[in-house]
Amino acid sequence: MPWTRDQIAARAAKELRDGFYVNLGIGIPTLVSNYVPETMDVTLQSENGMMGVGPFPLENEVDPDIINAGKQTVTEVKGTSYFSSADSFAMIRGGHIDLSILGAMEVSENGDLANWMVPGKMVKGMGGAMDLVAGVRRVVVVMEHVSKDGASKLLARCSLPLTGQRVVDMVITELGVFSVDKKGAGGVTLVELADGVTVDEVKAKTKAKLTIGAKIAA
Amino acid sequence: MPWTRDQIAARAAKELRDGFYVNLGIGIPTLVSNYVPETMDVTLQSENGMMGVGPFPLENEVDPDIINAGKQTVTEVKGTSYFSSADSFAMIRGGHIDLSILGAMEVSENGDLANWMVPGKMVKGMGGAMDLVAGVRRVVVVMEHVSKDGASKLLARCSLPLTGQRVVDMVITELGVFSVDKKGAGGVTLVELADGVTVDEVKAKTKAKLTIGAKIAA
Amino acid sequence: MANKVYKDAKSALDGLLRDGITVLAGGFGLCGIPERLIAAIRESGVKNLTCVSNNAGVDGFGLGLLLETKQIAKMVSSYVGENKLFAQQYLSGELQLEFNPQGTLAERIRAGGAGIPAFFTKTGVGTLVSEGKEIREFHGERYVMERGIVGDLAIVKAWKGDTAGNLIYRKSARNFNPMMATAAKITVAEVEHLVPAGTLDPDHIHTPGIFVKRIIDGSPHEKRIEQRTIRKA
Amino acid sequence: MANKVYKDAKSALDGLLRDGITVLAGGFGLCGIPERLIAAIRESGVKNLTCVSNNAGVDGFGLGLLLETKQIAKMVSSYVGENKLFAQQYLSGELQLEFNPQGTLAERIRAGGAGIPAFFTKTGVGTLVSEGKEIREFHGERYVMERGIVGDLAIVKAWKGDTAGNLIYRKSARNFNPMMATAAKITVAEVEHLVPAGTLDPDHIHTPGIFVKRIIDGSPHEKRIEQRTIRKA
Repeated sequence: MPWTRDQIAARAAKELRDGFYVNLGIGIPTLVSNYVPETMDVTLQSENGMMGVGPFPLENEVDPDIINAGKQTVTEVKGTSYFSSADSFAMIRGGHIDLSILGAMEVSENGDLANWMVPGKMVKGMGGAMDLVAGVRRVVVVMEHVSKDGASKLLARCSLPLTGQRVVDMVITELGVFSVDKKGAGGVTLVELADGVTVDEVKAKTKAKLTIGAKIAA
Repeated sequence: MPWTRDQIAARAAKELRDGFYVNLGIGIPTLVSNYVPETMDVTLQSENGMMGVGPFPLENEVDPDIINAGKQTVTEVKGTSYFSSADSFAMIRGGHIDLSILGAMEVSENGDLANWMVPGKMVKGMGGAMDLVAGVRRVVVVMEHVSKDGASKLLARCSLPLTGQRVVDMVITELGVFSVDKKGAGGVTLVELADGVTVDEVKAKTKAKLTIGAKIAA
Repeated sequence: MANKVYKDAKSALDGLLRDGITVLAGGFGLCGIPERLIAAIRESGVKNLTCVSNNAGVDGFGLGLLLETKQIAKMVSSYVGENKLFAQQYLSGELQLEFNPQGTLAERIRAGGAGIPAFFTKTGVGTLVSEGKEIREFHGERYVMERGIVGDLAIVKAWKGDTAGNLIYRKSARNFNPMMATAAKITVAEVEHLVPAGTLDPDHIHTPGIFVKRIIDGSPHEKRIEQRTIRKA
Repeated sequence: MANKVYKDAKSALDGLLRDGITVLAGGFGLCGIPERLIAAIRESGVKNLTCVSNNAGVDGFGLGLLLETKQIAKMVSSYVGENKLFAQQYLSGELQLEFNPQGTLAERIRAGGAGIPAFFTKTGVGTLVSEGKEIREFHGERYVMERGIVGDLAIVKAWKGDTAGNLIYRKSARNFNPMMATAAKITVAEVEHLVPAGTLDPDHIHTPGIFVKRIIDGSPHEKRIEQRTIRKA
């Protein structure tokens, strides 16, 4: 069985480390916060200008002045701080955020990412995505392996306008986990397979240069 | 009688306007704050990161965390705010300060200013002077008209390394007040004469292209 | 003595609005937006505005109010996904749009206020955003040169303000307001609580009064919530 | 759980000091300097440091302590007028010196921390400061390109800090500390009051904890006054 959205999020949570400062995108990435181990100290950043994002509020805790980058109402944690959006992106651009977990429309074998624009459709804007992929130390993409019409989203080259060039370090889909050689020409490597998924299925659904990791090949 | 240091400061204070934000240099410029009319709202900035600088403290008010750019202990006023030195110079460089009153070693007829370095002597550094003259909307220099060895400090060209090019709008010395054509080639114009000083004395002590203002010539 | 306090948004904008000016507006989504000042701009009927704002409001609130009346000719934003009217006007060619990455937008405004005409950033290199712009290598990496933004008028919203123009923002309503306040020829602020100068702690002030030329008490504010998301107890 | 709190300056610097590193030090004059961390660096005997600091302390205090022991090979500063030892070492060729205009220095550090490798400023155009640097015209005015600064270690001093590394500075002791805290591979902070995370108001925090990897309670601080200037009652 391929992984569910929650299983993908749980797997992405394994990329967290104690003491990490992390920015989570909208969608599956938001679910990752549900899988942070209790003993682990992970601080969530929201690029509008908040460090230390807590869970959604209870009905009686809702505060219109506490929102995340998805404009959702959130809460504070112990140690929360606020800052301007300029200071927030100085933090992001300056390489101070350890990890960003983002969604994607397409990822290429050299780590190019497309997640903001489909030509011909109304463009909503890139928001902070370009800044995040350019500035955060490590970028993990969580996405469905193929689009609704069955096309692979893990490609030799992105067909959509890019969010960033050579920025993705890892891709997690319902089929497994892929490391990306964003500095060289090594392509993507399947490093973990979802339970019940075959290497052949991954190969069939992947249009990027694909290596099967040593542990899986064995 | 040529003006005293206090008279120079009092004359410089006439350049203040209600609502002005002003940065005062060390020396005679500091004295200017003694001549701000009571009815006038002038806010003093200190470039280390303080807006709203008050007078020196009473003995029992001294606080080591409240100092001005001359490292002197000062006090707060109503409406004082503190900010980082980066934010302070963003304010200065961004043209938000209305007026800076500074000392000088030399000023040239096109508004070049030299006030930080004498070749061969130990250099202390420019501190914030270059930022102030480059960024503040209007720069008024207060200085003695001639050096200790009798050489004019108002020159055709500065001989000392510059603090800024074409930055001085007005010069006030013990002999009078001079406007400076910093954008063009008009040189300096004597617009006010100290009591008892003659035009001939000014001419003798000035090595810049000098025009005698209409009111004085008349 | 200089007076910065105005009785309402209309009077605070008096003499500042002209067709075709560039208006910088604080806020992120509907959080921390200058509600009263936006309403007064709508009321004024001024046209052909360029608005620099991270978002464009929603239909019926925020800058969406100025889209309804077609007072905005161009938006400089990072994300406008919440506004249907926007899409219509853009697709019909009535509205120009310049997308900036959110961090580039924030830094361009900060640079404009700080006297920095241009800076280099990695953001957007190799994407549509860097097309036609100078690319330069530093330390073996490629960066794109981006320009500072300066506006004619900035409208910002704060939580507390004093009669000297000092501002304190509340929580994530700070967002774009501090930079916007520095980057226009004149800045007008609306606050929820207007207090006498000297009553705010000098260490708590986010925007020093030098940046704020006019200020109003805009309370009560609607502070509409865009995505009310709650959890069960 | 990650722990940032160290028991003293020596342990907080453990493993961070190597000959030849670049140290960014907060403070303006003797105001807001990291007294304990400077003393511990002296104690460590580390040599050949490049120090980026607006000033160089005075004889016998602040960075003057590291000049006495000749641990500093190069200073990047805007003003060093208060230090006689500095003059001696500089004139004898033992000490290198790079002067930056104060605002350029502040902005270079801010840029370093913000991922901006270079920016343009009017400051210093047409002076010694701009020699050998790129000059470019924007809007009819000339600007000089200045580079961001990144250090190996930043040492900063704050008034209050919490166990998450959040910092609040007090009055004009803020000065260069906030930028320095952002611009090094690792930042160590000393504070006068160390409190549990969650006890500082999130709107009052000047430096978010992400920038501070190690923190100590350095109290009591001497907080020496350089120019004690008073008026009569």
